[in-house]
Amino acid sequence: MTPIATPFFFYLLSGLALLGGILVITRKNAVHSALALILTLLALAGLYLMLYAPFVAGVQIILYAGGIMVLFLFVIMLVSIERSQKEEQFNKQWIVGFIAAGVLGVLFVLVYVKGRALLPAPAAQIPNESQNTQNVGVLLYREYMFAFEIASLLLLVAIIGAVVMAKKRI
Amino acid sequence: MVATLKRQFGSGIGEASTYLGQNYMVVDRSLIPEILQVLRDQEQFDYCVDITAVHYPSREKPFEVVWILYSFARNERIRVKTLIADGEALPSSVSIWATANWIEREVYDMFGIRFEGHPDLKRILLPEGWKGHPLRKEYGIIQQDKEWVQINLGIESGQ
Amino acid sequence: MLDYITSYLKSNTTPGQAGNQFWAFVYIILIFLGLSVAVIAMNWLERKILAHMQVRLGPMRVGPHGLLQPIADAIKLLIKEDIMPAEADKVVFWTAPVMVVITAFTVFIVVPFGPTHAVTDMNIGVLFMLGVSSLGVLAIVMAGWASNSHYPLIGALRSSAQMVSYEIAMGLAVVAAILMTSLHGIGLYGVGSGTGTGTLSMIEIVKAQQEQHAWFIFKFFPLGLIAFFIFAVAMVAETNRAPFDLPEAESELTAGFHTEYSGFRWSLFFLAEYSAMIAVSAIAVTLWLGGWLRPFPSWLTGETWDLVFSLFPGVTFLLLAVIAFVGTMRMPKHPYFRVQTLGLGGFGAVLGLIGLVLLMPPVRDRIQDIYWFSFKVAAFMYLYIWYRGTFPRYRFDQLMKVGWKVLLPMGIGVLILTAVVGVLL
Amino acid sequence: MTDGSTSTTSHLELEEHDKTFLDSNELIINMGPQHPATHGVLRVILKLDGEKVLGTECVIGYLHRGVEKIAENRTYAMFNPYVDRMDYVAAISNGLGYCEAVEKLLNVEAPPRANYIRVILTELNRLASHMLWLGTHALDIGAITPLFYTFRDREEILKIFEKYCGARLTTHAFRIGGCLYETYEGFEQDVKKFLVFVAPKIDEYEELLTTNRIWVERTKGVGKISGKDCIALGVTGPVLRASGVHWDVRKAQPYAAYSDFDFEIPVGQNGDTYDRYLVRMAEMRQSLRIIRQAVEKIPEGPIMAKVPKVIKPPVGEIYHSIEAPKGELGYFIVSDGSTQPYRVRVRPPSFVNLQALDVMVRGQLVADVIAVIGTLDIVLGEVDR
Repeated sequence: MTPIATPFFFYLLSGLALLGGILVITRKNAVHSALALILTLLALAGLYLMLYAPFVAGVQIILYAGGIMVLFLFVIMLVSIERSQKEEQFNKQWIVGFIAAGVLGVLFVLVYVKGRALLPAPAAQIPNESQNTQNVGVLLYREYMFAFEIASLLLLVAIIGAVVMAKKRI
Repeated sequence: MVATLKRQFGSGIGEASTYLGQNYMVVDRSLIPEILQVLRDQEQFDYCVDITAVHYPSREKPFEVVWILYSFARNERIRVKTLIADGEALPSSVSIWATANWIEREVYDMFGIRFEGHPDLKRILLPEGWKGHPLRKEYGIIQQDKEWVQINLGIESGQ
Repeated sequence: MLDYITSYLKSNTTPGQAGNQFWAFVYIILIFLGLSVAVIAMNWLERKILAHMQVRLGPMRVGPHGLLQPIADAIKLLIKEDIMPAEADKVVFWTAPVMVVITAFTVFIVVPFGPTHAVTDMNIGVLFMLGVSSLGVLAIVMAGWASNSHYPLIGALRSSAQMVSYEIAMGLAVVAAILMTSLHGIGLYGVGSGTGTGTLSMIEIVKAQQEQHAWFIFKFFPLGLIAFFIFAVAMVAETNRAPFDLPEAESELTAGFHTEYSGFRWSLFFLAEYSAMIAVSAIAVTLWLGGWLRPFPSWLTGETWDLVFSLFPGVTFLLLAVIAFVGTMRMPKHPYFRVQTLGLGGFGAVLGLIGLVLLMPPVRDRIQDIYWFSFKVAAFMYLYIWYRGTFPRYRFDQLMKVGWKVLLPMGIGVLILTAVVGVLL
Repeated sequence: MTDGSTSTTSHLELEEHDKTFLDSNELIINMGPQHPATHGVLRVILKLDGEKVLGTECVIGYLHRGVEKIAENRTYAMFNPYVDRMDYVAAISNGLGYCEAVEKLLNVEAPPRANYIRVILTELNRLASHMLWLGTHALDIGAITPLFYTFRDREEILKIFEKYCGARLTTHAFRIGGCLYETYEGFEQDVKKFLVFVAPKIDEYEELLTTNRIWVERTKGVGKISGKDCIALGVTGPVLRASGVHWDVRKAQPYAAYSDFDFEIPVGQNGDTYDRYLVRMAEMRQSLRIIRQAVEKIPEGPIMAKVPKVIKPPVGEIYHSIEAPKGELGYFIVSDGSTQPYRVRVRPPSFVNLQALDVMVRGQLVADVIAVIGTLDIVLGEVDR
């Protein structure tokens, strides 16, 4: 079986993800931004596939691109976009933004440089592809059961909170 | 029935008789709407079939307004008529029969008879800018051609 | 070259798994063409069947019995003026139909027409299909918004709300079916034998049904049936078809999200709608109706039965040919109809020829799987038409009620019961 | 959401629409006059809270032709064909009402054979009208198939009309004093054949809809109106009967030959759209019953009463009403002794029934408005006259 993780695809997908990310913050039209975000998410799903994590890729598509972004678009479309288009995009907070981005960048570079020294190079072990999904299941429901359940409880609380806030009378 | 009504309202009730098997009575304008209320509540004429008007330009009081009522209990119809002068208003009977709403609007639209106390008295079948009231006898069909068709539709003639 | 071809024909994996790009490409082309033909045929069949349900004749003018009507329609759509509203968002307006078609066709990569007849077999097959078809919602929302008009926007909002809601019930039903691949039951419900691990792969799911000697619709009776029912309802809602065609309710919203589209772009939506119908039907067939398996694969065994069932595809085509010939005989004997009569006869001849080819031993063994799969999908397609002929339209709140208050609890219940039954009974 | 050219407020409304689109406050939308579900040119302005209807206002008159004014400029006989153009799907009922009203004014009576022919044709027309209603009503709710079934069967009725008087829709079948045409050869056989043909068809419609879950869900409890409200609003016809009021002009004040026949008046209980549907379906069966009796008992004799060539009723006035398919159709005619009516007032059932729309849809959802407009069975030609 020929590997799909060729450098060409890696650079293509990363390029698409970056392009999407840049478009998200530069487009004035919120709907265009959302669509660019979808592009980024899809490119990320492709990257997951290259890491032999098809399940994560599938979930990425279903949840983020298919589910969450639809709700995003839902809200954006109902809001009038004329006003936001007239507004100045770069306001006075851009200095703060640059500083934050710079700090993040430095952090990223440091982790990248130091991290290699700290951690041993992981064995390039290609997981058995046909067992990938099953492995995810085993990990979630056996080893991290407690954390998983806590996360679901949190989500339940969030749902109830959202309903309470949205509904005029209960 | 007419006797009891006459006792109650006295001379306000004029002619009350039957033509071709149909009862009608002419009442004085001042008895509207009390007599209608009484007819509905005491005489069980709970269904107002129709309200309409007839224009007699030569008479002193040119408009004859007709209420056609029906009683489910008696299986009987009666026509209540009253005469009014041009420009005179009548009290609305919407509070007695809800159905009078649109019907009175139509009478207003066609004859220009105003009903006081009507919740929303405006033209119903004709457009808002219409001139005149078509079912008046002096309203000619040619007038409509001039007043409405030529001005609003921008064509020579609708005829 | 010939060796290359025959060597593949004998292999027992899909081209995608074998890493055979040439065959994968051939399959993609075949699926694309086959799907387009299926949509065209579906267009004609829907109009004809619906017409006959409604005591009409349907298309009768273009070609004998209107057989060429879809082609005429396609030509009309292609040469029609392509209108783009002046106030529309050009980029999004342009991308939406492209995206909807891409998603509608991409899902067919993992559809198993037979044990080896799929472009590829993915470890996450079902998940992939659900995920990619959920991207179709995005395209609909984009189309509705980009048109910059009221009806499309409301239609798109309704559409997406409906699809997002029904996806959940649909997912639960699918999970129930996937659970069944790993659960065999013990006493009361015990069936067949198998490996014991579940799978999301479309091919493996069918194989599990083969091993367990039961289509999942009959497994853990009535749980499989209920799960199938949930899916069958949700899939009609997913594809926005009657009685859930609210996004396109003519009496309320003209044509829904594609009101402003015309010509070629509109035909892309049309194509996508029908291929989405085929796609969800394919999922249903794969998960519950034994995919490519012929009826009673484990009861009626033996060479005779194998032969009998392998004759079906050819016989079906021969039957169609007979129908076409009967139609030819019944055409009016008038010079005006001569060309049409000849055409219908020719069409019958082609069908008969295909039938004969399908009866040849080497072909009939390879083609059988595809035939049974398509036959089951076609049954679903007929159901779609039937629904449209019979049902009034749900109101939006009722639709949501059905989705959230009926199907969702049912789905959860079925899921839990399936797990309980599979482990304990 | 089209705007009427005569509207003065629509622009404001639309702006408000945009402004309040996100809040769950009031929202005003405009339906019609060009809208597939309004059965013609009816414009309904809806005040909504989300999808819930807070109130409605009907704007009518787009089809107003001034029938009542025309009547004053025509002789009695000349006006007869005009009434067909009001409720054009039940033209024969309109004609029957008008002819009988003038006959009463003239104090003549149509001969019994004419009355029987009138009953047969009017009941056939009631069937045709109900069939058209059923098809379009079901179509509004999304069931497309019944439309074709009902039109197929309505066609048979129209064929009988065509054979009888040469016209299919606006028939002008009756004349003042009776019928102009004797029945054609084979009329009775045709009608009998039709009766045999149509009875199973009505079962077929019922099979498609009566127990159809979605149909029941879409119609049950939708557009409820109580009998008391119906009477107050002057609503008549099947709508009134579906609300539990046992009243039909054919029974209460029989006209033509209706007193000769044995038939029942179907009555509903809940006054919702589903009951109105059931009542009309039952009414179709009762119509068949009446026709069957009429065809069997039809007497021989003249079909035209002695009516003067020039119709000049004595001075006086008359109100005569019949049970049209939509409700009580009344004619109030005032004569001044000349050849032309002094005043003709039509009491149109659709017009009065349409008033009930507001009461019926309040608190319901937008999609129900369409169902309720369908169930009221209005014909805009009659609403606007």
